[in-house]
Amino acid sequence: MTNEELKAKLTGINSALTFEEGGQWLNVNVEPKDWLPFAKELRENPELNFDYMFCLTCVDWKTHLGMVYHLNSKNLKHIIVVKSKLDRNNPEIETISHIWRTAEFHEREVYDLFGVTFLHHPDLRRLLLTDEWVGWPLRKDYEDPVNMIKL
Amino acid sequence: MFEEVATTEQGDLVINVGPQHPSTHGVLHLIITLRGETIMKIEPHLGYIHRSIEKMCEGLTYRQFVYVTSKMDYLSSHINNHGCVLCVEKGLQLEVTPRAQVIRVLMDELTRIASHCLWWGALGMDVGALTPFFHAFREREMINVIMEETCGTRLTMNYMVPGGVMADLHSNFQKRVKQFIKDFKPKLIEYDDLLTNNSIFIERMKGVGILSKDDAVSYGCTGPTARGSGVSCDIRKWYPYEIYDKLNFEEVLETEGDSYSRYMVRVREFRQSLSILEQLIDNIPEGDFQTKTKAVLKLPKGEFYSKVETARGEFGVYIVAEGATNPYRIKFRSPGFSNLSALDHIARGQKIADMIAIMGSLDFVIPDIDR
Amino acid sequence: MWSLSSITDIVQTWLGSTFNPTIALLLQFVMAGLLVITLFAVLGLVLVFMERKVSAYMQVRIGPNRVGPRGYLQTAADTLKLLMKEGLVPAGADKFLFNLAPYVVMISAMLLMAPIAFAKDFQMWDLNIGVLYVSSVSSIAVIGILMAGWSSNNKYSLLGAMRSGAQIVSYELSAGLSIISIVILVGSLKISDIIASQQDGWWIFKGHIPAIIAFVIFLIAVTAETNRAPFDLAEAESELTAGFHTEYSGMRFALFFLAEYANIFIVCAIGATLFLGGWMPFHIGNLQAFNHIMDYIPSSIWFFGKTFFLIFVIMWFRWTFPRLRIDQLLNLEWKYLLPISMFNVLLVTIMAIMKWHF
Amino acid sequence: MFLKEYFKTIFGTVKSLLTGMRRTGYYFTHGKEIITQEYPNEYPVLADRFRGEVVMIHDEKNEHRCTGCSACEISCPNGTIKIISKFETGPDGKKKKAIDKFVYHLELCTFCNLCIEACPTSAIKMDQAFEHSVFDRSRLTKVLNKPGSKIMEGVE
Repeated sequence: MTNEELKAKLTGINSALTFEEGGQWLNVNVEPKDWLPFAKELRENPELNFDYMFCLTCVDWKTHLGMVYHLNSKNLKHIIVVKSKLDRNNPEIETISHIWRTAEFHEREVYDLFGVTFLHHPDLRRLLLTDEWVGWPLRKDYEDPVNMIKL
Repeated sequence: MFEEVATTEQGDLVINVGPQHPSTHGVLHLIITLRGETIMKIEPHLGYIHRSIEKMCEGLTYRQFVYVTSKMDYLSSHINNHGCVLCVEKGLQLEVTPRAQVIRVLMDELTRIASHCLWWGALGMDVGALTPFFHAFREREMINVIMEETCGTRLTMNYMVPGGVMADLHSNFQKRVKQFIKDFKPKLIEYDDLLTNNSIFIERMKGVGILSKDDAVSYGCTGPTARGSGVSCDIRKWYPYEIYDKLNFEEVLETEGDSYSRYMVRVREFRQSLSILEQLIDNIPEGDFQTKTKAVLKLPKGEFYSKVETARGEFGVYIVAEGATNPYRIKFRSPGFSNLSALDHIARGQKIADMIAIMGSLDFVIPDIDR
Repeated sequence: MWSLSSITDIVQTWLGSTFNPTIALLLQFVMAGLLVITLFAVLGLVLVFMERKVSAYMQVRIGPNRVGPRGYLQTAADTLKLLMKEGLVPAGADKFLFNLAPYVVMISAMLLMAPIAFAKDFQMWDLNIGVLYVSSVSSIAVIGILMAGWSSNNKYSLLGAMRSGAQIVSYELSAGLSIISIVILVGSLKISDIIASQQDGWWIFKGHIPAIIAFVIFLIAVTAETNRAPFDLAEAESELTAGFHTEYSGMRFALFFLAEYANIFIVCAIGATLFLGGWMPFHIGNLQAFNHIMDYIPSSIWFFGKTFFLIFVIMWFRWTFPRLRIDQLLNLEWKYLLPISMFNVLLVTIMAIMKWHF
Repeated sequence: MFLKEYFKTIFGTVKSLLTGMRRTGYYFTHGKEIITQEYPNEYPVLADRFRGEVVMIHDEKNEHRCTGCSACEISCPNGTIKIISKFETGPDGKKKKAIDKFVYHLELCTFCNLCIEACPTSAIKMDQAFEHSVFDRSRLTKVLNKPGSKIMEGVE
């Protein structure tokens, strides 16, 4: 599917979506509260069939946190990037680990390093750091005088 | 059926496998709940070798960060570097000379063979046969010598730079690679004698740790792990980079989804990689090995994603650039991390000895998982 | 001609003429015990060194080559290291059983030395139920292993010990049955009788195919009984770190290690005695000249040569094969080895009754 | 045909196992296949590009080519190189920047070759020495320019 077709199709699902083009792939911005039903539709709609999530990450934009989901369809061979802006002080978004199982670990990693709370995640704990760790290391304002490597 | 009973009951044995355990190949820590010898639940604890490479890369320039990525999946460091330089080149819209492209592909395939060699030996060691390990290292050493001669180091080469490769091929390169291809082919038959056709080994691997096709996709498994389940996911075929679309090789697929088919995928990939080497080694085009680049690289504002096929699967580099000399945010999508998430699912209900065989067949490199 | 039996005779006559009979007997016991201990120490050093060299050559490397000339002193240095090492007892371990276990394993191995004929007329105790004694005493070792595994207060050790229990108990059966097939052919349990019956040819040659099958089964079963790869599930380095002796260190570990090699030696000695004629030289039918030359080789060399050949075969197994899984191991025993060896015993019995063997 | 299958499995197994044993047996009896290098006795042949440590090239007049531009310092991902510069008065009376000390922290170095690539005057190169173990960590911090050395004529 071309980007134009995808855009038409996605707008049909949720009219509140905004799109960014010009990058490598079609970028879709979605409100955090709309994310779960939208994700379900992306996975289950046979014309979209995004069955493979190859990247899930977060970017700290200093004003807000931006979740980035890279989705691919194995048989239809199209890729979209879904983005969602989260409040930096209280980042919360619904988990999608039951839709794409790989998200379970990736969400734990994002929780660990950015502090994004994934609602209804089956096992939201620190993954890489110790359970007692304070702070979210990949945020831009994180300072750790002991372990930080300054160049 | 084991999904439901995955709770700890009275009489269950909870054992720590790792962080120091002979078969976790590093510092992976698994908390395993056993009932008898049957696995009820596996809970990976990561981070023992977590160095926060993503954070480190935010402070490094586009030339420097390439090198750090060789320390992630140290067995396919060339291919990791390749993914990074591809991403930077995408941002700079750099064209790479044909010679550099061929050199990069040659190096990638040599790395893949070296990595699979080590995996083959280590898998043998996991199932209790120690001899294959040394035999595989002998072949790996030949590749290391080739690498050392051209790149200067043996494991973490930093040979790829944005715009090409760091140095031209050594004059011995072609001769040595041809010799290696000649030597390696009969060794593959020995490999078959020692493990592939060994009935104890087949017994250990067949029907163990079955990962279905849908699960493989859902868990984001890539590389030989997913191809063993019949998922076509070779980036070299799907999203060809460099000159892979001009090469004649097949994507190895097995359909069973058990440990043995994952094993067979990798063993058959030896031959595919050898055939790529054979196609290229006599056809290295003349020309520059590096495109001229500015001394200081600055990526324009934007987001760039590149993916390459490492020995373990799909390696993605996601760079968010703000126009500075260093990336604003960088994310490495490592194949091992996603493959590990499937471990709990496929090992449930198996014996503890199977878990070792499954881990061997998934081919983990712990720094790749932890980053 | 110089032989071990003449030395024992000289010693015995000297003791008998110097001391009164009771003290002479006691002194003989002490000397035999000391000899066994020395043999154990020497065997441990030699076999460990042999294992290292065999594995090294199979793995395209040299092996130990630094300590002493060509590395010959490597194992001695290792022993010295183990002796000086602190023997730790883990917290929560059953101290008494933990300390006892290596000795149980070791003593059962030592007891097995008694009926073995090392050379012509060189045997500690030629008891009339020699073979039965061997197969029953060798099962004691599993108690030591279970003790070690349970008392260590370590889950890996426990798993290893439980595996070992299941394994040794089941493989005892087919080992016993393959021994019985030779006993049937000989008609005696006495070791010296068994060796004497092979005067005109070893059982593996004159016992036809059933003897060969019994020999192969015996080799597999004893490999399993001594916890050697591919049946080393009790240790299973890549799964259970070191299985039942995970928590052992220092001298206690060395005892386990030594007992393992002593056990290999003993089972191979039994195998050599039953199937390859013990100290009997190799003879071919009526080739008198050849047989004569063979007779000149001392009987102890024949015995140790055969034993070490079998040990080499067992080492060869270890450095070639992957390890089996516990259920496959039991499958192999109960579905393959046991039915075949039972059928084989039947064949041997028919053969013995019909006098089909040579 | 249960029995036929049964025996087929046995023979297949035994055959495959014997094939494996033939392989290891071959290596056991063929000592010339051994690939061990007895390292301290047999010194390895190193490739000419081998990256052992960074050294500064000095010629016989004890002159080097380093201008102290600190391109290597900037290019290093680990902060391995510290250049301490001073100002020298040249023969024409002009003050000129020159290196006082080229400090190289071998313990931080990852041998990525980026400093050598970055150097505009080819003043440093990778040496082949690889036996770096020392008893005291401070000995890994090295000053690369030899005492009394100065910059070569004509290198800017």
